[in-house]
Amino acid sequence: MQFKSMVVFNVEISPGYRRVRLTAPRAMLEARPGQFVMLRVREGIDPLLRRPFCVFDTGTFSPEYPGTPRQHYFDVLYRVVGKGTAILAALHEKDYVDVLAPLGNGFDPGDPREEKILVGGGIGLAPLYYLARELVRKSRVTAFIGGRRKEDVLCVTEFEQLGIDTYVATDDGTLGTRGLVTEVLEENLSGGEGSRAVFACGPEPMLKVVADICRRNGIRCQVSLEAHMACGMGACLGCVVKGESHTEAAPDYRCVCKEGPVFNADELSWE
Amino acid sequence: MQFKSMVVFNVEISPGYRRVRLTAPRAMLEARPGQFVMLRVREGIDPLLRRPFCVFDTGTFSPEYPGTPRQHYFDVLYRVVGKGTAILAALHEKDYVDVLAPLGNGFDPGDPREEKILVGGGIGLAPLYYLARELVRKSRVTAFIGGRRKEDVLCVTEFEQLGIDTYVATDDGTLGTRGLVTEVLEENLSGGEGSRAVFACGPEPMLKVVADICRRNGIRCQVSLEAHMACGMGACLGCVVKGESHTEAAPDYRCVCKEGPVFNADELSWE
Amino acid sequence: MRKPDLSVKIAGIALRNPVMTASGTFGYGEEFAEYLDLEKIGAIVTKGLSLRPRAGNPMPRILETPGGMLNAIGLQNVGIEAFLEKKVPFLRTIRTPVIVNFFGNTVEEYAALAERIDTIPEVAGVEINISCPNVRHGGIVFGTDPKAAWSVVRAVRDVTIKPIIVKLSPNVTDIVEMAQACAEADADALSLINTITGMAVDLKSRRPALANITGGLSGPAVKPIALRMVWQVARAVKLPVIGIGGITSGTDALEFILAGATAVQVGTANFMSPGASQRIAEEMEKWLRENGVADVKELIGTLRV
Amino acid sequence: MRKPDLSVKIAGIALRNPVMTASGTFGYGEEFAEYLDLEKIGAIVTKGLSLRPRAGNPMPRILETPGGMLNAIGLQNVGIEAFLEKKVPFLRTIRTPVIVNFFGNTVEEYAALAERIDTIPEVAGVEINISCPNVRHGGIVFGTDPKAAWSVVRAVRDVTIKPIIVKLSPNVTDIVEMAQACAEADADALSLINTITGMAVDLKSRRPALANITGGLSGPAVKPIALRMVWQVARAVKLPVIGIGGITSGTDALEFILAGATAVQVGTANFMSPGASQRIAEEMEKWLRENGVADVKELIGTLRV
Ligand SMILES: Cc1cc2nc3c(=O)[nH]c(=O)nc-3n(C[C@H](O)[C@H](O)[C@H](O)COP(=O)(O)OP(=O)(O)OC[C@H]3O[C@@H](n4cnc5c(N)ncnc54)[C@H](O)[C@@H]3O)c2cc1C
Ligand SMILES: Cc1cc2nc3c(=O)[nH]c(=O)nc-3n(C[C@H](O)[C@H](O)[C@H](O)COP(=O)(O)OP(=O)(O)OC[C@H]3O[C@@H](n4cnc5c(N)ncnc54)[C@H](O)[C@@H]3O)c2cc1C
Ligand SMILES: Cc1cc2nc3c(=O)[nH]c(=O)nc-3n(C[C@H](O)[C@H](O)[C@H](O)COP(=O)(O)O)c2cc1C
Ligand SMILES: Cc1cc2nc3c(=O)[nH]c(=O)nc-3n(C[C@H](O)[C@H](O)[C@H](O)COP(=O)(O)O)c2cc1C
Ligand code: FES
Ligand code: FES
Repeated sequence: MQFKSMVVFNVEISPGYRRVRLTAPRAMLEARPGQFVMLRVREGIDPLLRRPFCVFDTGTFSPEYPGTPRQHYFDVLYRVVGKGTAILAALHEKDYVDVLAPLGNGFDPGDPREEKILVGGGIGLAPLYYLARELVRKSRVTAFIGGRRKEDVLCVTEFEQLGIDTYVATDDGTLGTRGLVTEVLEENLSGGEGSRAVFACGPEPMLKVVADICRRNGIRCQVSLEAHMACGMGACLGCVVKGESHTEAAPDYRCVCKEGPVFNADELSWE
Repeated sequence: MQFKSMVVFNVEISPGYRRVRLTAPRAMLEARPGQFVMLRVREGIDPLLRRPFCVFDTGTFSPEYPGTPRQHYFDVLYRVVGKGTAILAALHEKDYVDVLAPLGNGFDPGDPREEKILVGGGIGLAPLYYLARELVRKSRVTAFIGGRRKEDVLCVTEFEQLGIDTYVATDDGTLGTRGLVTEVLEENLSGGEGSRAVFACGPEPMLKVVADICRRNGIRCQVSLEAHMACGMGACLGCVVKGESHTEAAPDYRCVCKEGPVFNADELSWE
Repeated sequence: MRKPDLSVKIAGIALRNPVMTASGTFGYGEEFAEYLDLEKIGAIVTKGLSLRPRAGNPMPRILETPGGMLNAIGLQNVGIEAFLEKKVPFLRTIRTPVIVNFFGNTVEEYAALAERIDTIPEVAGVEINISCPNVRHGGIVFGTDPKAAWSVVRAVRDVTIKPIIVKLSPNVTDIVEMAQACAEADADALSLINTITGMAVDLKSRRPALANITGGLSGPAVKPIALRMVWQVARAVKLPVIGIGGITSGTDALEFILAGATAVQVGTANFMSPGASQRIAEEMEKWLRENGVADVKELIGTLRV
Repeated sequence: MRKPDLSVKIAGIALRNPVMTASGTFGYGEEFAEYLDLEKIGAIVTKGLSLRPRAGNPMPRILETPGGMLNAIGLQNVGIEAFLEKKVPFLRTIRTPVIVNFFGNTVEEYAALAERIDTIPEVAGVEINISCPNVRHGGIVFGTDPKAAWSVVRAVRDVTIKPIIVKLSPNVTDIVEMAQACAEADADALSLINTITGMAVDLKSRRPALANITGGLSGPAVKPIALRMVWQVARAVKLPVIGIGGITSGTDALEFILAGATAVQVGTANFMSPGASQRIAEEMEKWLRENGVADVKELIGTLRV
């Protein structure tokens, strides 16, 4: 669907990272973890294209105005990297953005009896909190959160509040283990037992390693991907990734926006 | 000069017309009536070009913060017509714009013993109030203000507060005389005596008639013109008007931005 | 005032209004069904089709540029058989003309595909893409050489009775010469412009920003170039013209119509807002009503120069 | 780190940095003296000059477009005599190379003017404008026909020892062919792109928005097209290339340099901010410093494809 959203708040949660709350119609509460939105952050031609962001959370609150009905919202957790996110960061309460949502497929929560393992790097946390909220209702959940420095490790408190075992790693050791989150993951996985499922989002090199670890350990792994997007609905073919059977002669391209952004790691060609 | 200005206030003064106050360096107080500024109302490429506006007023105020020095400012009176002015209209207190100023030549006040006659149509009032403030110090001043409807007649109170005889005409008769301001002007001029000087700004058809009236009555007439501008400093040659001697073979083009925006009416070719 | 008449006929195809969607920017229609009423636009032009499925270019394929975007999709498409099987069933359900944009690597391929499309009753007309700059082997030469264009159009003409629209490339010195060649080969209409070849560099990696190195520029940035070419072609050639390039509003569309276009196509604007094409048609209607124009056809080519 | 070396040599002219101002967008330098240090930029290219003064086109002459602007100044200029008398005295006072952009209606006019300019010691080099789309009689044919371009350049070559830069038009199918013709005629460098022919319509009056009907498109909107052409030419032709088109930042300038340009010109950006050219040179220096590049010349044409 397409709707106009009002900014409820827009705050910095860590240097360079912000969380924006946007009003939404009721149907937005049914967005699945891993689905995303396309935001037009300003009218006009600069920026021209919408910007894709994961649904970080959804919910309902009571506005302060007496007698007004409860208001539905969704949150976006974002990193300020370029023009569009800078404009988003400068939006004030009561400013409007235009939204296409919910888009994409979302994560498959799988069998609740599995142990659910979340792996997020940097802003890759964005889709995992909403997923965690759903998963903890029925499953045991563990989270592995990585970042370059302390400031890039997001939402640890939120995960812990959900009662999730949370492991943290930073490249420079300023928080948690010094090293890659994938190293911490691998260590823990090798010790574990029972059926497990991994859900990962983060920079491509990280996802590649996670996919590899899961393959070797025989664990089903879902990854959430990013790609430059124009339409967000499978029409422009700008956002494809190579599927596992891809060859020049028998192309197997998948749209990240439509067939993703979540893929089973073994459906993809990791080159 | 080029400087960044902070918006002090930005208010509607009549439906579709606004006045914005912008902080300025001291040198801006020396801007001459009739000079203009080029505003970049927003960073980025939309809008791409600066927008030209007359200096409506300049002055100094004391900010509310204790211990801060007095702050110089200039005002712009503007009509919301398109993209750039809409963005300007949406600016809040404390937003910034980038300014080139003061540009152009400004009015020549002439001999103080002359009677000074101001003729403004619609937003054409913009440069005349600042001029009037200067002229009333030494000369008798009369103002003729026209507009399509009541809402388009600007600043009558301001002129009257300067002690200026003010005549008003509207096309639809909702304020002052019903008819063209030039008709009211002509009537009054034919009755008058002594040496007089006319200063006019407004839509081109109005200026043409004013120029014609003045020519017939032997009165020196200065007009302030508008033209689409890119540079504002005589470099792009985008803003020219034909001088009175213009021919294809011996071109006589004048830059509105550099040699104007104020011209003696008899220097121009009115076709 | 009465509701203005927005209907136009182009190449014999009756459109309820002049707003079509541009090939490659609207998928196969279905993708956008949630965001607008597909029966409120003039026609749907589907993604460029080839005989066999095509992989397209490696990633990244798109990039935002000032006021526009570059794409190097490389004409990825499902191929004619999958089109028939998977896309036509939906298109059959809507009462809006469907125009199939297609291309080949050789004159023979163009003709073979046209012959195949000729048998699909759901297709109101074809748009020959002789101008896609992202295909290395084929396409491009046809789009910049009048003789080659003539051959393609004539070969297609020989095998189909469907109305033929030829989509012209702007990457030429003289667009009128290209238009005339297509007219001589018996095209029914011309559409222009396709994308302009451009390029972007990623300073950080010191690499081209698109894997294909170059890509096609589209969007509002190209509108002045498109409008100029539409005006040149419409004055010089008898065929009806479909104006394309940077149209994002009813005003934009009407400017193309004054310049000589009979209809328009909306491309990049579909990405800015998926309901853009319907909104543009509505804005046109509003303008006609407010300006007392009873029939949009009265405006075609009436620019006062 | 040491201050990076930004100096480049183009057509034998030593520039302190690669940032020149583009003809027609920087007047004769003097107009901008208040807003930047003219001795902090690489070179000044003056407004297109002709033998006799030229009136230029009627108004309106300029219009903002999405991400760019159209101009139809029509090469209004003071003529060579007034240039010598009124503009050179100021230019003499600054220690920044001055390059004179000029044009004629015939090969003979080009040669006559070049001969005259050859005698002005203050002029470091000439830029032949074979590409202005706003002149009806002359210019345009030279810019789109390789043979005509060859004749003009050769005629100028015969009468001047000043370095010759030829400024190419983007309104062609094959820019490389044009570049090669100029190289064969012994040009010393190429600059590209000039403006792209475009058009705008004023819906209210139903007239062209520019009195000249068409105008030249410039500004950020054209950058992807300019970059593509610079890349094509720099790869194919031995001459040094000056990149022009939509440059508004140090990053933009460095992108052109990676694509093969030895220097750049800044045009429309001067209108966005009169100090743009100096700022761009400073941004380039900053980038080089931060990225450990000691000499800008190391980057020329090093795009990894
Ligand atoms: C499905 C999906 C979900 C995403 N979720 C989030 C999220 O929840 N939080 C978050 O901070 N970021 C998220 N991203 C990345 C986010 O879209 C980009 O950071 C953002 O588009 C950058 O825009 P910009 O204008 O600030 O940067 P610029 O670099 O100025 O953008 C230029 C162009 O490149 C595109 N682009 C740049 N970086 C990326 C990227 N990493 N992925 C896709 N396109 C990019 C932009 O969309 C734009 O078209 C997601 C991306 C995808 C595809
Ligand atoms: C010397 C001078 C002084 C001016 N002083 C004032 C003033 O004090 N108050 C005021 O309200 N207006 C003034 N104007 C007119 C004002 O510049 C335009 O209304 C404004 O540029 C419109 O911008 P826009 O983006 O809202 O309109 P758009 O129509 O979106 O603008 C599109 C382009 O056309 C140009 N343009 C449109 N209308 C005009 C116009 N009338 N004159 C020049 N360029 C135009 C814009 O600058 C822009 O480049 C002045 C113009 C000039 C030349
Ligand atoms: C992502 C994308 C894909 C395109 N694919 C095609 C195509 O398959 N066939 C074609 O003829 N044109 C294709 N085009 C060109 C458009 O149909 C249109 O001619 C061009 O984008 C200019 O219009 P616009 O500025 O409104 O986008 C494509 C354009 C884009 C942006
Ligand atoms: C107002 C204006 C006037 C111009 N006049 C000339 C000229 O006299 N001679 C010339 O060779 N190019 C002229 N140009 C073209 C510019 O020098 C430059 O090639 C073009 O604008 C592209 O660069 P930009 O995008 O940085 O503006 C002019 C451009 C503009 C906008
Ligand atoms: S973004 Fe258009 S197909 Fe995915
Ligand atoms: S606006 Fe450039 S010369 Fe006047």
